[in-house]
Order: sequence, then structure tokens, then C-alpha cells
Amino acid sequence: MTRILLVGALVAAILTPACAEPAMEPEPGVLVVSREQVGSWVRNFNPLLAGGLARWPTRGGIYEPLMVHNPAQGAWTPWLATGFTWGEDVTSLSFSLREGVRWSDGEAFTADDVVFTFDLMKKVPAFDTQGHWRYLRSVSAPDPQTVQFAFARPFVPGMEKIAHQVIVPRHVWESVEEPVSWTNPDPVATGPFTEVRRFDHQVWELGKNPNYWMDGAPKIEALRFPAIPSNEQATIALMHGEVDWAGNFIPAIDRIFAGRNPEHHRYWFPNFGGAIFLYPNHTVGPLKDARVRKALSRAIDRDKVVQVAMYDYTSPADVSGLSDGYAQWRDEAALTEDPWTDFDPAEAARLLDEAGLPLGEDGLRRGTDGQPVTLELSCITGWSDWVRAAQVIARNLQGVGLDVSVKSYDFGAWFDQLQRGEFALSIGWASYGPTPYGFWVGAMSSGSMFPIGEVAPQNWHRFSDPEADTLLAAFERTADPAEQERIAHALQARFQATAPLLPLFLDPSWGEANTTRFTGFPSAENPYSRLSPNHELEFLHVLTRIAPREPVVAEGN
Amino acid sequence: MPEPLLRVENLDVAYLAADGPVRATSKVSFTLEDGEILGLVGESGSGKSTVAKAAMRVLGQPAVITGGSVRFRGREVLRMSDAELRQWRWRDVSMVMQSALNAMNPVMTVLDHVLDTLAAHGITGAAAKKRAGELLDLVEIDRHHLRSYPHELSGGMRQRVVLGIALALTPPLVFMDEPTTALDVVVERQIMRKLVALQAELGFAVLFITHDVSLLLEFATRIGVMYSGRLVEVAPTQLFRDGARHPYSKGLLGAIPRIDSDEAPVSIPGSPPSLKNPPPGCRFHPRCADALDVCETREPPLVQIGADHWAACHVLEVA
Amino acid sequence: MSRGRSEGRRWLDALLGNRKSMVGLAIVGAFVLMSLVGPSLVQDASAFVATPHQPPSAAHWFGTTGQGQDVFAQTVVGARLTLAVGFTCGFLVIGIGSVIGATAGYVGGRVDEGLSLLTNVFLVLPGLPLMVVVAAWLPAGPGTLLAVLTLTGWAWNARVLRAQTLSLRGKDFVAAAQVSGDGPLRIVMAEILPNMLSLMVSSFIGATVYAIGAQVGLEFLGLGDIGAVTWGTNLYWASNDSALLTGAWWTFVPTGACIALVGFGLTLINFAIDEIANPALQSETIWRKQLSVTPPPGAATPVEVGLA
Amino acid sequence: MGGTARYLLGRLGFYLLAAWVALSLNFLIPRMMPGDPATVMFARFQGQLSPEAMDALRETFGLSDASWWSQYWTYLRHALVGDFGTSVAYFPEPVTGVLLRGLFWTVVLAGSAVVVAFAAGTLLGTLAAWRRGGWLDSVLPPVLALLGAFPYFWLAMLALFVLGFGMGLFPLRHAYSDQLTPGLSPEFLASVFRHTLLPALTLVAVSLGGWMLAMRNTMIGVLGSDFIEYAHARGLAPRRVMLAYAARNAILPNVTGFGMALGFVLGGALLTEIIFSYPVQGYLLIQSVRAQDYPLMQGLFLTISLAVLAANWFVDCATVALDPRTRR
Amino acid sequence: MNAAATPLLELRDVSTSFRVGGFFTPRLLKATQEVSFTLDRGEIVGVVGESGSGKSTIARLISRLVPTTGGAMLLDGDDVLVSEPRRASLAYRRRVQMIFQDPFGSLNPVHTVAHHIERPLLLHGKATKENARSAALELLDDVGLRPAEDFIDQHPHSLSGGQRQRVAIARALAPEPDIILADEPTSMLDVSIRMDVLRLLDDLRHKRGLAILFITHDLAAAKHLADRIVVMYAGRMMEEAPADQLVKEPAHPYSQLLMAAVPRRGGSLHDPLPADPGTPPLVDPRPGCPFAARCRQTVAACTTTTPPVIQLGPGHRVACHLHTARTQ
Repeated sequence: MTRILLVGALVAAILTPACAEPAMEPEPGVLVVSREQVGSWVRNFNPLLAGGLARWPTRGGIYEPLMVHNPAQGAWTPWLATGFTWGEDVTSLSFSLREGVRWSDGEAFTADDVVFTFDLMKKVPAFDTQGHWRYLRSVSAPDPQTVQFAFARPFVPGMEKIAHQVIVPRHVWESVEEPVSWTNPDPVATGPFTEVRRFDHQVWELGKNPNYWMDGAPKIEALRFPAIPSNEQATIALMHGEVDWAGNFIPAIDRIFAGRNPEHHRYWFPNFGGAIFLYPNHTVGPLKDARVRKALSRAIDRDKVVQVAMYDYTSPADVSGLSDGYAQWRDEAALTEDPWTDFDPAEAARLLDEAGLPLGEDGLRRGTDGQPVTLELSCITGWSDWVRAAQVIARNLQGVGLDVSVKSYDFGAWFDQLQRGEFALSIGWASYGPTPYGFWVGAMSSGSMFPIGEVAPQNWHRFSDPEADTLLAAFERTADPAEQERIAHALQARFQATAPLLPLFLDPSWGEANTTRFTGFPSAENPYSRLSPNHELEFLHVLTRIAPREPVVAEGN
Repeated sequence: MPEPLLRVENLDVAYLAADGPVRATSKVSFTLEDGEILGLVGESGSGKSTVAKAAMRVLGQPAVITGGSVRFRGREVLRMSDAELRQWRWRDVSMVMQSALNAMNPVMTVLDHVLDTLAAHGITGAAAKKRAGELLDLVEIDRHHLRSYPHELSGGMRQRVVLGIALALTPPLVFMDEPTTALDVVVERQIMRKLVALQAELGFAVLFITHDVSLLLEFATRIGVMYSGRLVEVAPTQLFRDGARHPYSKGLLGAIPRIDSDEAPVSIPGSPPSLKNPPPGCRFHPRCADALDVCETREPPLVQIGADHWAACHVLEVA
Repeated sequence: MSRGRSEGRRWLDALLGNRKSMVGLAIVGAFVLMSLVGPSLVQDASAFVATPHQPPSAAHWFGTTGQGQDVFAQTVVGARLTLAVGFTCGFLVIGIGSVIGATAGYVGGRVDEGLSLLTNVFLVLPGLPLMVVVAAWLPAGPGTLLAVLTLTGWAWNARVLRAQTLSLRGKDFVAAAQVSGDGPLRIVMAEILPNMLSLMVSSFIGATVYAIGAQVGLEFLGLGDIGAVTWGTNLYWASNDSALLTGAWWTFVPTGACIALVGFGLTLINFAIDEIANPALQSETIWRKQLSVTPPPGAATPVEVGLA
Repeated sequence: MGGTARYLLGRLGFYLLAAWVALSLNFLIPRMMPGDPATVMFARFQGQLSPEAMDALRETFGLSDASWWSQYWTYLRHALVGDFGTSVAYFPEPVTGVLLRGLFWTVVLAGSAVVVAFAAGTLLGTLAAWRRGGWLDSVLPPVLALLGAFPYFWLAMLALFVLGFGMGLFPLRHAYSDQLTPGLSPEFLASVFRHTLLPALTLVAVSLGGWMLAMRNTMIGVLGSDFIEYAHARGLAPRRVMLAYAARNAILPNVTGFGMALGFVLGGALLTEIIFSYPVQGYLLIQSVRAQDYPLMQGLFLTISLAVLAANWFVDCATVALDPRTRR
Repeated sequence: MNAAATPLLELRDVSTSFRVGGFFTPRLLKATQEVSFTLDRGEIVGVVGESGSGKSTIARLISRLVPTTGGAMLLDGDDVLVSEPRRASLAYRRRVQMIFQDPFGSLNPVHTVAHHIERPLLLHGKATKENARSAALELLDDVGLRPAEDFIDQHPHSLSGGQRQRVAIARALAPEPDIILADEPTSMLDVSIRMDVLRLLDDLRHKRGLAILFITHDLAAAKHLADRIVVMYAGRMMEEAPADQLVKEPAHPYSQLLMAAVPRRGGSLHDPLPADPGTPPLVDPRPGCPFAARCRQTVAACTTTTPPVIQLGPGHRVACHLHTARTQ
């Protein structure tokens, strides 16, 4: 018996020192960021590598682009370049580079580096994730401050892609033998943060660039990244004040985060991004008919979807399928003509009757073959918000007599089916960029449409519209804003008329900040950027603006 | 009258079962003098092993001694404390169990067993090792088997090892619980010869338990017969062989086929009673050809019926 | 079939007379009953009926989930699929285990070597990782879970049952049946299997406990059909809605307690079976009931005069 | 003795065969899964990546169109020298590096938890069996059985939130404090200890009952053996009988279970990682499955299989060492 | 050869061996070697020997529970090893039945007495479903379980050893066999009732003209029951003689040793033994006579050549070089 007591005493002795590790505050000026959810860190700062395998903020915070788009304002901010000009016939584009920019090792940044970067992508196709060389013919540097892009064909949207390409230093990269698998452990770059001060598998730190070109920026000393593998853990870290800036989904955020410290716990979930859609497969029976698609759309209670699946953090999408970020492209006036995204089961029923899908005695709609219309709504295992949305939608559609069942697949299987067009209904995203051009290409162009069974990178629903094709071709050839706006309104009209995709809700941008130690985060009042660190390149605005809060004691003195 | 080496009086042992205790032995009494070999014979369930183990108080669960007394040179064993018992055991009384394979710890060598035994009684170090060698010599087993594990020895060798261990502290009394039952006749013969020789040499007393009465007849000083938890007859061997009086003893002697006689052996009719539902009165009466009315109701006590001859039978009382 | 019936009856009597098994049976029985009739008595478990994360109240006994579903309804309805998968998996595992184990143990020779290798390979393959990989590959749903759990669970039972078959195969009553002229199938079915009843029942219970636990774990990882209402998905959603962070313990605790209770009940039944099948444990119970002291065996036989 | 060596070699042969089967399964399973890592990567960007990027991605990951057979041989050849290729999810780090990292912490956490649970459970079982009906024997088994019936992750989450988050008794995540640099300094080791304590305790809590009951039941069986009675009859001290006679024999079946458990925990601690953010292998597995990271998945699966096989082989060796009857 | 001269069962040089040891350490256990003897209707042949002598193996060979590796087994002159090489036919099973040593192990604890007896009745067409019970009752009555109604619905565990062995005998009698192989049928029974069971076998032999092979280690019991006795040692037949003759004038030194070891009235433990006690070699015996190592009367040939079986007198055969020399 004494032995058991001894064991108990031993356990108690062990437990005592375990009590609460002294909470150590990071040094002043070190911003703790939670952006990537990983179990342990891998040292990789190769910005050209596809797939976001490099550590955040390699693309943007370390390596910078020529210009940065800001959807909050719908404007481009000059960065490494000070501006651009289109040549004749919009087949050439030249960027003038900022003067006095230096690489973090002190070497000067020149047009040569830009040319090198684009040539490298030509040489190493794995780096050309944007497909630059599908429209470019050549890149040259007429002088150290100018880069000239020669196009193979007129392609105005190419400017967005070029402007957003991050640039690597020639003097470092030209001697790299295997650039694809190079992890670039000690990056030499132009960005605000370039010095890897510490790298453990559990935490790493990125110090500021001693040679940064922007006056007075960055205002903080370093960034610190603890490895946090799950959303729940990330939320705890935020609640505890262990993280200053994060881009996580947090349920009941008002109560569990903002409410705990109303003064300093801030969040801002603006809807400047893309939207989430219901993809109806146009090759599946009744879904060919635009009336049926609109009926489906009318049957969906988007407010409920947003409430149940999205915790009311976002808002329902409208018939344009365009988010708040595309304000300048949207034709507000056209939205009320046929608002088929409004919840109206009666109208949905009318449309279905009209399309020849009568209601049977068992409460189920019959197709032309007299059989009940059964549709499977695919979603992804584990993508809980979509699963919830799908459940609500299925219930709504059942409400108008359609036999819709939710089926969830593993991501690989789901995406495979989607790309091959082997589905009936599915929730999905759409292309998103500085302009809605990419979205419309994916939604309505014949160029993006592939036969059933073939892998289609977009246009999973298999729809093309000749009128849209003409409009998109025109859009590619004009750099005139007025003309662009006219074409955009026409494309929006085609979208509304054909209802190729059914917009569900806007994809919110998750962003949280703890302002106890830092100030200058964007907010609804000061929307110079979105708060979320999740938007590549855009966060450069934030990284260069936020500053340590002056010590309160110092202020008092 | 001087106290005998071992005096067992009215020993009652019960096994605990789900529906209450089962009496395994009842009012068993006998004495054992120094240097004597008392053979206890009986069939399975007769309680013969129970008596020996209870007298040493090593009977495993779930058994309880519910009455009687066991005195070793006058000391009451049933009132010994755990520490006293440990002292008493092996120094004064040791035992040889039926299956040496089961009795020995399978993960220990012969030497470990001997050393453990000696260490428990204060003999350690070189003295203990020396003694271990002597013991193997005593039972005629090569000393290199000290390093053998039980499963590496043949049945006969194991039994001899256990015999050797029993003599480790040269106790005056050894209990032997069917030490040769699991062996073949030839090996049994060999071990019994060794045992008898050692007994003659060292002079310890033996309580020898067996179901084979013909074996006992060849070497025991006295023979006791047990039936259904009772001692029914005790007599010196010679007397028992030629003049067993209890009907069961007689039946037992007659039931054994003999190699040296053409006389056909005869079974006792019926089968031994179960301990759970024993017949009332004399437990042998349902199988007894001579049974009287009283046998069905009253249990006969063990009474003296001749010089050094005791039996528990109403028929004999009447006679 | 009447074979082994009275053996079964003996077991049933023993189980009914055992306190542990009675408690266990009562718990498990209550949950089975709940899973059978409960879903038709409560409201629609998937309906979004109320304000999210409402604490327990008269309207919602166990409160509401992060999406405004009734937790009580979800707990009751969740029992059905979870227990169905658990028990079915138990049956499948024991079925496959007995077929393979009995075949290997009875036929012996090359067949045994082959089947034992298969069994041992499955035994040393890491179960949970294999489950994760396979569950991710197959379409989510109860069928997949069942397949995955059975695939990774049968080997242990096959091994145990093989060993038991092997020991029974050496019994004289098997030889006697052979001498009588009975064929191998008949011997396995009528002579050997009835003797393994207790082992099979306890293996079945063990497999069921394992299946329920593993199933809940996989579903918690999001590898099940998160659209279905089961105990595993309940916990998945509770965690997804940060139940504990938001203080909504009521979405998390009832389901966990139910799982633990069912597991505990089943374990108690297994304790009882162990006790009935193992004479050493049985005698221990008897010992404890009838005597105040419980010394280790052989240390010193107790003396209690006048007990009998 | 030669027979013993041959027996152990024979077991080794079996384990090699099992390893080959595991290796092959390992090769097949991911290839039977739909999709590939490039599509998963592509999807991460939810449309922000141009469609052209997909081909580029496929090229980056070196997704091969070679026949399965030739892939299989390459795979086997590489696996033999411990080369599992480059991880996709952790591109371009070699799988071996990712694995070793996880493996280290797995051994720290799972290893210590299993050893502690085994040792404590066995000791408790021994004492409970020895003092049957004592408080240890009557109170602990049902309590531990109930504890063991809870889903592991459920208990772990509750422990984390109540003891860690609510009461602040334990660190909330990671294997050591972020403020410290890994090394052999006392602070670091103390930090590792503090961080490992709660995850390990929860693992111990759920498995303790199993060990205890197994040991108790075997021990009760052993206590009924003749050799226990014989040991008492020889006047041996009770402690000696309990440990060297009863427990020493009763532990043998538990040792087999120990091998199985070690393997199980190596693979089964994946929920620990997720809840306590402890950098063990389990999370890597989930991640590799989600990212369709074949090389990592294969490496992990193989490491775990090999660990289980190795554990079993060591148990075979231990059994031979502990039980002379298995020696030939 | 006319029918009268054909023995019911004849074994000619029957051998069998088992593989023992592990997969990598196989050894051959020669359980019986070149055993020859006959068994006729109404005859009881006793087979005696120590454990490991192969006497039980003979019963299992004849009952076809273990395969032979050589020799011939003639039933009514037909070599069954040739006519039904792989498995015994139902017809053979009907004619050759067996009683096992352990009545606790040979009856299935889950089945009633009725099942045990009705099953062979139905299997061999000796009864229909309707009259199986009455036939079973009759058999129980025949073996002395009276009143049979009290026994037929019992489970084995509620019967005593002697009663069980009677049930086993009834089961063996059910197919109305010609031969009963009795493998130590009384060694597990209480001394006081052994003779009853033996007497029952003797009665059956007389009433039904059964041939019984009586396997025992008890030479005295064999003497009383058997007509002829076969002495086995280390898988070989040492001697065969009419029972009385074997007991009175054992020819083989081993038979003499066996005789000397049997307790007798007036005998003493101090009487000398005619040979060295020891254990027979079980595996891979050396050439020559297996008993040579223990024999005190060896000649040179004993360690080099296996002694042939020679005829000493009518029905008396022995395998010993002493006699080989003498007859030559």
C-alpha cells in the first residue's frame, strides 16, 4: 500500500512543475501570424514553385510583384513598377520600374531581373503556373528601368498576370541548377521581410529587409510563425492573444473572440472575393433548360444557406454572380430584371411546370419520360460548410418536388467527377481575378468547354454561348476602360439570361487581428486592403503599414 | 503419552462453491510417528490430498479449514501466524507434489528453485549452491541439470528433483501427494526404490498419498483408507493386506487385477458419491453389500477394532 | 437449430445471474431500444429548428447545435446508425474470423500456413492508418465504414478462433466424431463451433466495441458521411462548430457519454463472460462472497471454524 | 541454442514477408485512389490559379505515366534503400526527412505513453490479483473500464479544454515551448516533459484499464497454479511469490500485447496530433491523404508497418528471453 | 486363401511418422515402425507399453485418424490403404469403432447423451429419425446405464467418469461394428469401477463377437482381459504371445522389465529390476535394437542391426537378438 502512496506522491510531484508554463511574450515589434495550418514547418522559399508550397509570405512579403491589385478599391497600386503603357494594337506592354530598389543583399534591382524571371518561366514550364507564355512572344529590357513585353496576340487580361508575377534576382537564380526542387533556404529578395532569423519545425521567424525600398517600411521588426495544425488550435491561440494576425474561420466569432476583448480583438470579413455557385450539369436531362435552372435557383433559400452553412458571415449572391469586389464591373440596374436568385418557391414551381416537369401525385416532379426527376448533389467530404449548404439546398429542392440527395465524396474523387462532367449538381467555386474576365470564360466560353469525360479545368457544367464568345474576344482586345465596362455589362446580361451557374453566396474573406500590440490593420472604416492574410500579394499593403503600438507607459510620460 | 510427530484430529475442510461450502473432509484423525510411512489411499474426490495440503495449510482457493486441529510435535498448526507458518514449512515439513512439471516455476531453473527454497530459510551464497549440488547427488541426477529448466527434464527426473528439493532442509516429515501417479510403471518403480532408500537413510516420516493400494502394500508402515472425505480404516500394512475389515477396503483390494493371480478382480458396484450430494449416513452404504438399516441414517465413527486397527463401519461395531 | 441450445441456455442463465452482465445488458439493451424506437419519437434530427447553440431548455432538452439542430434528437437518432454499423461489423468480423480461423485451425497443413500468413499480415498492418487511407478512397457512408472496419478488424478474431479451434481439434470428441464418420464441415459446425460459443460472443462484443470506437474516430476525422446523423458525425460537427471553445458543452458531452456507456455496458458483459468461462475468476467471486479475508492462494489456508 | 536462433530467424523471415505485403499494399492503395496531387494543389487556389497551371504542376511532381509494373519495381528498389521520393505536401522536402521528424516525436509521446501504461497497468493488475477483493481490485477495474470506453479524442479534447484551456494547468499545443531552441538544455527537456504530459496521460488513461485487467485475469489464473502453492509450501516470502512466480509468468501474454500496442499507438496516435498539435506522424498521415501525397503516404504507412513488425519481432525475442519453454 | 483363414484385421509392417518441431527445424518422430499382428472375431488383443511406445498410435492408425507411411492394413483380406488411400470410407468407419482414454474429453460437452448416440445410428443407417431415440435407449441399456431414460437427456458434465465411458462405449456400438479399438479405456476411471468397464467389454466380445484391441499400460489388466498381448517399445513390436504365456515366461528383456515393475502381493520395492530404467528414445532412434541402451543382456548385434521378429512358439513372436541367436 505504501508503494501506491509513493507512486501517488511521485505523480503529484511531476504534475506540479507541469502547471502553466510561464507565458512568454514575443519581443516588441515581432508580429505573430497564423496563416498556414501545418503540423510542422518546411523551409521552402521558392516563390516560383507552383501550388503555394513555399512559406507564406514568400510570394508577396519576400518576393514582390510589379503591381498589386486592391479589390477593396478596385485599383492597382504600383509596386516594383511605377506604371505601364500599352503599345499599338495592344500587342505590346511596357512597365517602367521603380528607381532605387535594391535586393536584400544590396545588389540593385533592374529590368534584367524581370526579363530573367520571365525567361526562366519559359525555360522551366513548371514555374509558368499563370501560363504567361501562352500569350507572350518575348520579354526584353530596352533600358535598366523599362521592361518590354511583346504579345503573340492581343490579350489585355495578360497585363493582370504580368503585374502580379513576383520577380526573382538574376544574380542568385542564374546559378541554380535544379530550380524546381530548390528550396531557396535563405532568400535574397526585394520584399519588406527577407531575413530568416530562426527556423524550427515548430516555429520560425522572418526579419525585416535591411534594404527595403519603401520609406519607413516595414514598421515591425519581424514576423513569427508558430506551427498550428488545426482551426480549433488556431482559434485558441487567437483567443489567448498568442497570435496577432490570422486568417481563420472562427465560429461565433463575436462571442468567443471579439467579445472577450472588444477593444483589441478585431475581425473583418468583407465580401470582396469570388462567389460560390451551384453547378448544374447542362448535359443532364432537364438541367439543359434555362427555365429549370432558374427554377432551381428560385427554390433555394439563400438566407437560410448563409445562416446555417456560413454562420451569417457572408451574404447571398445575386444574379450577376459578381461580388462586391467587382463593383466597377457590375451593372446594378440590370439586377432587378429577372431576379432568379430570389427565394420564390411558387415561381420555381411555375417555371418547372412551364418547362414540362409536372408534379406527380407522390409529390415528385416527372421528367419527359414520366419518371421522377432524381438528382444527386455532390459535395466534398470534410468541407463542412459546403456539406451544410448542400443539405439546406437539397431540402429546398425537395420542397419543389425534385428528388435531390446529397452525396459527399473525397476531394480527389469529387474533383475528378467535376472536371469530367460526371455529376448532376455540385457546389463549386469559380475563377477569380482582378477583373471578372476569367469568371466569364469559365462560365460561358466555348474555349473552356470540353466534352463529357475529358478533364476540363473549368466550365465543369459544360456550357457555351456564341454571344459570350464574341464579347469575351472583344474584351481581350481593348484596354479602354469605357469599352471594357460596356462589354462587361453585356456579359453580365448574357449570364443573367442563360443562368449557366447558380450563384449561392459570396466567398467571405477571413481576417482577424489583435490590436493590443500593433496598430494599422485594415478595417471597414479604413479599407485600404482586406484584413485577411489569405489573399496573395494583397497583404503586402498590410505588411508595409502595420506598426507596433507605442508602449502605453511611454505615451503617459 | 509423548506427543507424536503429527497429530491430525477431526480435520474438517470445506471448498467454497457458488451455492455454499462443500465439505471435502470430515472428522479426519490420524497420527504419524517419527520415521513412519503412513500411506493414505483413496479414489478421486476422497479427500486424501486435501488432508495433506490442509495439514500444511497450503490448500489453494477456495478452501477453508472449518474445524479440527493439526499438531506438529504438539504445536497447533492451525493457529500459526503467516510468518510462523513460513518458518515451519520445509524446515519441519516438506512436500512432493503429484506433477513436478506443474509444481515447478516454468521460467526458473532447478538451481533457482533450490536457492529460493534455501534463501527462504536463511541459507544463501556458496553454502546454498553447495547444498544444491549435494541434493542432486542425493537423488542421482547429474549436477549439470542444475541449470536445466523443468521442461527440459524427463518426468522421472523432474520427480526426483522435487524429491531432492523436499529434502533440502532434511525435515523430519515429508508429505508425498501421488508422487509417481503420472509416471510409467518402470520409472515409478525406480523412484519408489530411491525414495525408500533415502527414507531408510535419513529417517524422515512420510505421509504417502496414492490411489494405488498395491503399491502401498510393498513399502508403507501403516495404511489408511479414505472414502468420500472420511478416513474409513487405518491399519498396519501387514494387517491390512491380510485382514482389511471395512467393506470398502476389502472391495478395493479385490478390484485390482493382479499379475500374480488368476483370481478375477471384482469391481465395487456403483460409483463414488459426489461431494456435493453425499448419501446420508455412511457414505459407502449405497455400494455396500453388508449395509444395515443404521448405515443409511447414522454416520459411523472411526473406532478401534483391534490392536492398532481402526475402522468406521456399523457392521464392524455390531460384530 | 437445436444444437448447442442447452449450452446457450446454460450461458444465458449464468449471464442473467451475474450482476455485471445484468448491468451491462440493461445499458446496452436500453440503447438498442432507443436506437430502434427513439428516432420515430423525436423530431427531425437534421432539421434546422432553432437558434444555434442554445443551452439545454424545456424546448430542447440537450440544447441546440451550432446550426440550430436539436441535440437530443441528434443523440437519439445518431444511436441507430452507429449501433447498426457497430453490431453489423461485430457480426461480420466474427463471421469472417470464424470461417478463416476455423478453417485454418481444423484443416491445418498448407491451408493453415496460407491463412495464418494472411491473418498475421493483416494483424501487423497498422489498422487505423489503413482505415484512414481506405476510408478516404471509398465514397463516404456507413457501407464504407463497415467495409473498412471489417477489413482491419477480422484478423485478430481469426487468430484467436484459430488457436481455439486448434486446441478443440485435438480433443478426443473431435476424433470420436471422425471415427463415427462425420465429415469436416459437420465436425466444425456441430462439434467445434458450439464449444467456442463464449469465445465467439466475447469476440463479437470486443469487435463491436472496437467498431463503435473506430467508427466514431473516423467520422470525427471527417472520413464518414458527415451529412448523416450518427454519434461520430455529431462529435464532428460539435468540434467543427468549436463546441468547447464556445462553451456549448451540451453538443459534445451527451454523445460522448452515450458512446462511453454503450462501450462500458458491452465491456461489463464481457467481464461477466470472462468470469463465467474462467473458473479461476469464478472461484474468486465465490471466495469473495463467502469470506471476509482474501489471502493469495496457498499463503495460508484460512481457518474459520464452524463455517460449514 | 542454435534452434532458438533459427526460430527467431524464421520469425524474421515471416516479418519480412509481411513487410513485403505491406509494401505492395502501400504501392497499390494510393494508385487506386482517384485524383492526383496536382488537382489537389490546384483546388487549394479555388480558381485563382490559371488552368494552364495544372500541367505545370503535374510536371513538378513528376507524376509518371509509366506502367504500374515498372513503377512498382522502381518503388521497391527505392524503398529498399529508404528512398521514398519527394513529399508533395512538403515539396520539395524528401519524405524521409518529414518522416524522421514525425517519428522522433512519435517515439517520445507514444513510446512513453505505452511504456507507462504497460508498466502501471501491469503493476496495478498484479496488486489487484494478489489482493483480490481489496479496494484496488474492486474500485479500479470498473472506473478504468468506463474511462477506456470513452472515445480517445473525446477525453483528450475535454482534458485539453478543461485542464489546459480552462484551468491553465498544461500547455495547449506543441512538443516544446516556441520560445526555446531545441537542444539538450534542462529548460528544453523540462518543456518537452510539460508538453508531453497531458497527451501522454490521456493515452495512458484510456489504455490503463486494458493492461490492468489483462494482467489481473492472467495473474489470477497463474495464482491457481500448482507452482504457486508449491512456492508457498516451501515457505517463500509472499513478495517473492508474487513477483518472481506469479507476475513473472502472468506477464508473458501481456508482452505479446505490448508489441501489438506499440505498433497500434505508433499509427493510432493520429488523433493526439490533431487535438494537442503534437508533431507526431498521425497528422502527417491525414495530411498526406488529403493532399494525395503518395510518397509521404507510402513512407508513413511503411514506417508504421515496419515499426509494428519490428516491435513484434522484438517481442518474439523478448518472449524467448523471458520464457525458456520457447527456446529449443 | 480360404475365408476362414483370413483374419478379420491384419497389420503388415505398418509404420508412421510425424513431423515435429518448427518450420525451420523439422524432425521426424517415428511413432510406429513395421508393426505386424492380426485381430480376429471374438478376440481381445492387448497392446502394452510405456508412454511413447506407440501403442496409442496403433489405435489411431487403425481408426484412420492418423495416416500411415508404410505397410498394409487388411480388413477381411482387403488392403484398405490401397482401396481407400486418402480417407476412410463410411463403410470402414461403420466396421471399426473406437473408445478413447479420457471420457471427459471424448464426449462433446455441448451435446446430450442422445446426440452422441443417435448421430452414429443415423449416419450409418442403423435407425431412422423416428426410432433413433428408442434405439439409443436400447444401447444405453446394453452398456448398463439403467434406467436409460434417466441418462439419455443428460449432458456429459452431469455424469460420472464411469457413466461417461459407458456412453462412449454405447456410441462405439451404435454402428454395430466388427472391431472396437479401446485406447486405455479405464485408466482415467476410479480403481473401484475399472473392472466393471472391462467386464462390459468382455461381455460384448462374447455376445456380439466383437474383436477388441485393448490398449493399456496395465499389464495385469491386459492379462485378465486379453487373449493375446503385444508388447511395444519405442514404436516397435518387441514381443507377442498368448496372455498367460507372456506373463509367465516373458521372452524379451523389456517384457521382463515390465513384469518386474508391476506391484505384486508380497513383493518388495527392494527386489532387483532386470534392466535399467530409463526413457525410450522418441526421435530418430539409433540403429539396432531400441532397447539396447537399457538392456543388460546385449550382444554385439544389438547396437547395429534391428532384430527381426522371430517365431518362438505357437502364437509367440519376439524381436530380440538373444532369441535370434538361440534359434539359429
